[in-house]
Amino acid sequence: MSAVTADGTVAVEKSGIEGSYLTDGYTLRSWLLTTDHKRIALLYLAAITMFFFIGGFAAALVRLNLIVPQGLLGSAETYNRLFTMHGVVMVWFFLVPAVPVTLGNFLIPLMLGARDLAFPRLNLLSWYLFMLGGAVTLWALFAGGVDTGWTFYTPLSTMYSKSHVVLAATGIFISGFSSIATGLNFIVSIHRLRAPGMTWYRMPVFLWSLYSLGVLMVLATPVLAITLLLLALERVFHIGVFDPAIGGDPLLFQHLFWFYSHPAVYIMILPGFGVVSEIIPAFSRKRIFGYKFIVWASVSIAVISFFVWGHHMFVAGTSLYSAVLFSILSYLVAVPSAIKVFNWLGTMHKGFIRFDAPMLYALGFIGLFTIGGLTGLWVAALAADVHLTQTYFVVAHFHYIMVGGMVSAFFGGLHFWWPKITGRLYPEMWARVAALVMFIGFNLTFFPQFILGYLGMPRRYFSYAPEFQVLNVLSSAGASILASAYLLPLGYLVWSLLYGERATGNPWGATGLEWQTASPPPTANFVETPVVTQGPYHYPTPESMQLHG
Amino acid sequence: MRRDLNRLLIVWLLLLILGAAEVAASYLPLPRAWRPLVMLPGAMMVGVVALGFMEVRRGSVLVRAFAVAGIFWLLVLLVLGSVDPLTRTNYPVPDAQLR
Amino acid sequence: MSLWLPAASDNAAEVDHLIGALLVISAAVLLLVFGLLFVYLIKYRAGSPIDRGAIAQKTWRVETAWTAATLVIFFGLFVWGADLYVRLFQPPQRALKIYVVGKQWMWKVEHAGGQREINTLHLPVGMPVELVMTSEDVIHDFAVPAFRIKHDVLPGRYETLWFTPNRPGIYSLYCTQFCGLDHSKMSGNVVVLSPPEFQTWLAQNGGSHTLAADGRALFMRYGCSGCHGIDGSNDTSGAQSTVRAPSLGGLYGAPVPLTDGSVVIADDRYLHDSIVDPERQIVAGYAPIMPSFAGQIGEEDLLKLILYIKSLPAGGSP
Amino acid sequence: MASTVRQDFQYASPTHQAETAIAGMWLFLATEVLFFGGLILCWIYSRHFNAPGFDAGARQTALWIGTLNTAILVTSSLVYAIGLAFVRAGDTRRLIQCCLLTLALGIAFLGLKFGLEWRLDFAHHLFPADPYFWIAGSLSGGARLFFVFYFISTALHGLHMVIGVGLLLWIIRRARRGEFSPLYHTPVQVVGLYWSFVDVVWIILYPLIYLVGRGQ
Repeated sequence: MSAVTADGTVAVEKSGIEGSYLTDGYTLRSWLLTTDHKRIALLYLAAITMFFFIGGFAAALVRLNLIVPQGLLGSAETYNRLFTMHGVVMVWFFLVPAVPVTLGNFLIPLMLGARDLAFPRLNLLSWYLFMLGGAVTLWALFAGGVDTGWTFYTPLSTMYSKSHVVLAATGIFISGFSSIATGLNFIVSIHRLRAPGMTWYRMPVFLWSLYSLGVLMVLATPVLAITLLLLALERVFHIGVFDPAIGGDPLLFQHLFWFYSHPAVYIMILPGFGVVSEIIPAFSRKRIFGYKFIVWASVSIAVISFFVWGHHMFVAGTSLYSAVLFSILSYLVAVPSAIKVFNWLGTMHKGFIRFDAPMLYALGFIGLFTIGGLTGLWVAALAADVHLTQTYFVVAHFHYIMVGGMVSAFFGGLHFWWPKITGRLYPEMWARVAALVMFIGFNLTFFPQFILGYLGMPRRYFSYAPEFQVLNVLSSAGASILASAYLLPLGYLVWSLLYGERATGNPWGATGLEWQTASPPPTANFVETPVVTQGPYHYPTPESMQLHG
Repeated sequence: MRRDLNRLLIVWLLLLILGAAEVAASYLPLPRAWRPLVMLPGAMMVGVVALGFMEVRRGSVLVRAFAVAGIFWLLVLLVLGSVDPLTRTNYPVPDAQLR
Repeated sequence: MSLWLPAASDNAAEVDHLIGALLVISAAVLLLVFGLLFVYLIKYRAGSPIDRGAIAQKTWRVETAWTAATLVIFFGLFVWGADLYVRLFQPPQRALKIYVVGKQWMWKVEHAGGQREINTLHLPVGMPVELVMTSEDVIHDFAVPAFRIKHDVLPGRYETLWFTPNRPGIYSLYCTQFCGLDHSKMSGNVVVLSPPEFQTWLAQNGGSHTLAADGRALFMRYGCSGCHGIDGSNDTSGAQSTVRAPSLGGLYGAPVPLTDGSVVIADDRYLHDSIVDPERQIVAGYAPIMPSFAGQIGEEDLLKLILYIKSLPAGGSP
Repeated sequence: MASTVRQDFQYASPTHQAETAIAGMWLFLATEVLFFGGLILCWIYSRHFNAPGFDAGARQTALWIGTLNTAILVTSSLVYAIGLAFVRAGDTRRLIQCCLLTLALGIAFLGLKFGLEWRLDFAHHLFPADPYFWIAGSLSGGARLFFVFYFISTALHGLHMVIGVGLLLWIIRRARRGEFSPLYHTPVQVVGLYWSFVDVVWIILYPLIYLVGRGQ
C-alpha cells in the first residue's frame, strides 16, 4: 500500500519488479502475512492438497470396506464416519475451493492485467478463515467423526446422531465466510480492475466462469450459513424449526440445504468449464468456437442453478407441484452445459491439435463430464429419478461430474499454468501417463456404480447383498488405480520444483495476458500495465498456419 | 447542504408515515392468508431507505446491479422455497406415537 | 440372484421404458460426441497436413440449432418422466391399504386384518397396494427396486406409496435414506403371492378379530358414539346423540362440504385429521366443538377407528 | 487539508478505489440479504403450518417497544446520513457529533431490545425453552416456533447492531484524527451503508414479528 497525497501523485514502491513474486521475501512472515494474490494462491494450493489427500484416504477406506458384502472394516460405525468425512472434506475443503482459490486467485489479476485483486487483505483473511474452518472440521472428524453423511439431514443430525455434528457444522460455517470473501473479491475485481481496453467480451472464458462462480458463492453460501446455524441451535437447544413434533418441518432443512448445495455443484464445475475453455483453444491453436455462447452459458448456469434445488427432493415428500416445477427447471440448466460441450468440439474442428498433458486432461474432462451430464438427464426425469435416486447411480452421476469433470479440469489447469506459477516445466511424459491412468482408473471405479445403482444398491450401505459383489470389487480395483494416478503428480510436480526445466514466459505459445509477463511473474504482475487491443484467443487462422507451417 | 438536509428530512418523515400506516394496517381484519400483505408499507420503507439514505441512485450501475441481485435472489429463495409448503398437505401423526 | 433386475410391477415396466429411452438418447449423444472427438483428434492433429480451409466465423446458426434441438428433447423427457410420476400420487380407491412404520433400524408392517410382520411385506399379485407410511424417529425411505418405487418415510406425518405387483416372487426392499448406524441392515423382502396363497397367509398369521372390530369397541370407549351417529342420517333427534355432530355412516369415500365452502373427500387422511385436529376442517352446518384427540389416541387405535368408520355402510349399523 | 487519500497499487486513482470499496460493500449486503432470507423462509414455513399458534405468539409481543425501536433506528439512519452530508461539506466536527448521536440511538435500541423487551419476555415465560412456557395445548407448538423465530432473528439483528456500534466507534476515532475530508471519506460512506442495511433488516423483521399476526 502506498499513501499518496490529495493531488494524486502515486508513488508505487519499486519492490519485486526485478525478481519474481517467489523471490520477494523468504521469511515465513513474508508468506503468512502476504497480501500478494499469487502467494495466497500457493498457500491455498498447499491446504487444498492436504485436504484432497485426507478426503481421498477416507474414500480409499470406503472402497476397501465394500470389497466384501459384509463389510471389510467390520464396523458400520467406522464406515459411516468415513463416508461422512470423505463427503465433508471433499465438498467443502476441496471441490468448492479447489480451482477458484488456487488457479483463480493466481490468474484473475494476471488475466485482467491488474496488479492484485480488489481487496488483497480480504483475500488473506479468507485463507485464514478457510484454515480455521478446516482445522475445526478436522478436529471434529478426528475427535470421533460425524455419522450423518455430508448432507446432515434432520432429525438424524439434530436428535439421533451421537457424533460431533455441531463442531463439524461450525467448521463449515467458518469456511463459508472464506467462500463469500473469495467470491466477493472475484466479482468486484472483474468489474473494477480490468486493464485498459479489456472489455467484457475481450475477457477469457476463464474469467467469465469465475465471475459466474463468484455470483454463486456470494449468494448461495449465506443461506448455508443460516442453515448450519439453525441446525446447531436445533441440536443444542432443540428449537424445533425442523421438528414435526412441535410443528416444524424436516423438509425445510432440505430446502435450505439444497438451496446452497445445488448451486455448490456448479461452484465446483464452473471453474472446470473455464479451465477447459482455456486449454482447448491453446492446444488446438484456434480461436474458441462460439465465444459469446460459451460465456452466456456460464452466466445462465449461474442464474438457473438457483432454480433447481428441489430436484434433490423428488421422493422426499414435497408437493407434486413443487416436484414437477423443479423437474422442468432442471432440464433448463442442462441446456447451457450441452452448449459448452459442442462448442469445445467446434473449437477443435479444423485446429492444429497437440496432445500435451493439459490437453489430455481437458479431453478426459469432456468425455467424463458428458457422461455425467447425460446421466443428469436420467435423474431429472421424475419417474426415473424415483428409481435411481439415493442409489449408487446418483453416486456415479455426481462423481462423473465432480471427480471426472472437476478434478480432471483442476489437474489440467494445474499442468497448464504450472510453468507460469513456478517458472518450471513439469516432466511431460509422466504427466501424460498420469492423465491416462487417471482416466482409466476413474471409469473403472465409477462406471460399475451406474449399474449397481440401476440394480438398486442403495448408497451409504456398509454391507450389501452378495449379488452386488462383482461390480463392487471392480469399482474398488478401479479406485486403487485412481489413487495411484493421483499420487503420481504429487511426486513429479514436487520433483519439477527443484529439477524441472526453466520455463519461458509463454511456453505454450498461448494467448492471454498471463502469458505476456515473466514466468514466474513479478510481484506487481506486469512491468507496465498492459493495454488490450483485441479479443481473447487470437490464434492465427488455419490458412496462415498452413502457409507458415 | 440545506438541500441535502431537506431531502433527508423528507425521507425520514416518509419513513415514519409509512411505519405508522403499517401499524394501522395490522389492525385490519384481514383473513389469515392475506395477513402478510400488512408488510407492503414495510417493503416500501425498504425502498425509501435504499433510495434516500443508501443513495442507490447516486451509486454506479454496479451498485444498482448488486442491490437488484440481492433482492432478486431473495425472491428466488422465498418464492421457489414456498411452492412446496403452500401446495402440500401434511397428514400429521398424533404425538402419542412419537413417544 | 442374477444381475438382471426383475420388473415386478406395472410401474416397473413403464419406468424401464423411460430409462431405456434415456439410455438410447445418451448413447446416441455419447456416440456423436466421442465420434466427433476422435475424428477431429486424428484429422486435425497438429502434424496432419490436411487442408483446413477457411473456418466458420458466424456460429450463431449452429449454436441456435443445437440449443433448440436439446431443448425439444429435454422437454419430451420431462413430460414423459412427469407423467409417470404424477400417477404415483394418484392411488386407486380400491387399493389394499397397508400400514408401514419405519424405525431405527427395522420396518414394521401392519395389514388391515391385524397381521403384523417385520422387515417383510406379503402382498397379493395383481392388486393395487397403497402403503401408508410413517417413521418413529429419523427419515427413512421405503424402496423396492423391483417395483421401481421409493419414497421417504418421515416422522410426524404420513406419506403414501402405491404400486401393483404383477409377478409373484421375492424381492428386496431397502431403506435408502441414510438413517444412522445400521442403515444397511434396514432391509428385507417383499413376498408377492398369488391371491389364494395370500389369503392362506393372512389366515395363518391373522388375529382372531379384525382391526375394524377392535375399532368398534374403541368407538364406544373414547366416547365418539356420544356425539356421532352411525346410521348415515344426520337426524340429531336420534337417541344416541345429545350433541349435534355429523353421522359417520357411509362417510368413507363420500364428499364432505366444509364451512369454508370447499368440499373434501372423506379418505383415511381426512378421518385421521378430523380426529387429531378437528378444528382444521369443520363440516358445514356444525359448530367447532369437538375436542382434539391428539396425544390421547395412539396411532394403532386411530388406525382401528378409521377402519371401523370405513366399515360403516350408509344405511346403518353393519 | 492534511488528510491523505488512500490508494493501493492495483487502482488507477483514489476515486477508482473508493467506488470499488462501495461496490464491495453493496455486494456484501447482497450476501446478508440471503442470510436473513433463510430466516424469512423459516418464518414462512413455521407460520404456514402453524398459523393459529404462530399468530397467538405474535400477539404477545410488546408492540410499543418494537414500534419505538423502529422509529429510533430510522432516525439513527437519518442522523448518520446528515453526518455524511457534513463530511462532504468538509465539517468533520459535525460528522463526529452526528456519529455520536447515531451511536446513542443505536445503544438505545439495544437497551430497549435486550435490556427491557427480552427481560419482559423472559418474565412472561415467552422463552421457548421455558418449562413454564406461557401457553400449552394445541397452540403451543406454533407459539414456540414464533418465539424461536423472534429470539433468533432479534439476536442476529442485535449482533449486527453491535458490529455496527463497533464500526461507528472506529469512524469516530478516525474522524477525530482528521483522516476524513470532502475528498476522502469512503469508510464513512461504507459504514453508513452497513448501518442503513441493519436498519432495513429491522424494517423487515418488525412486521414479521409484531404486525402480521396481530390483527384478529
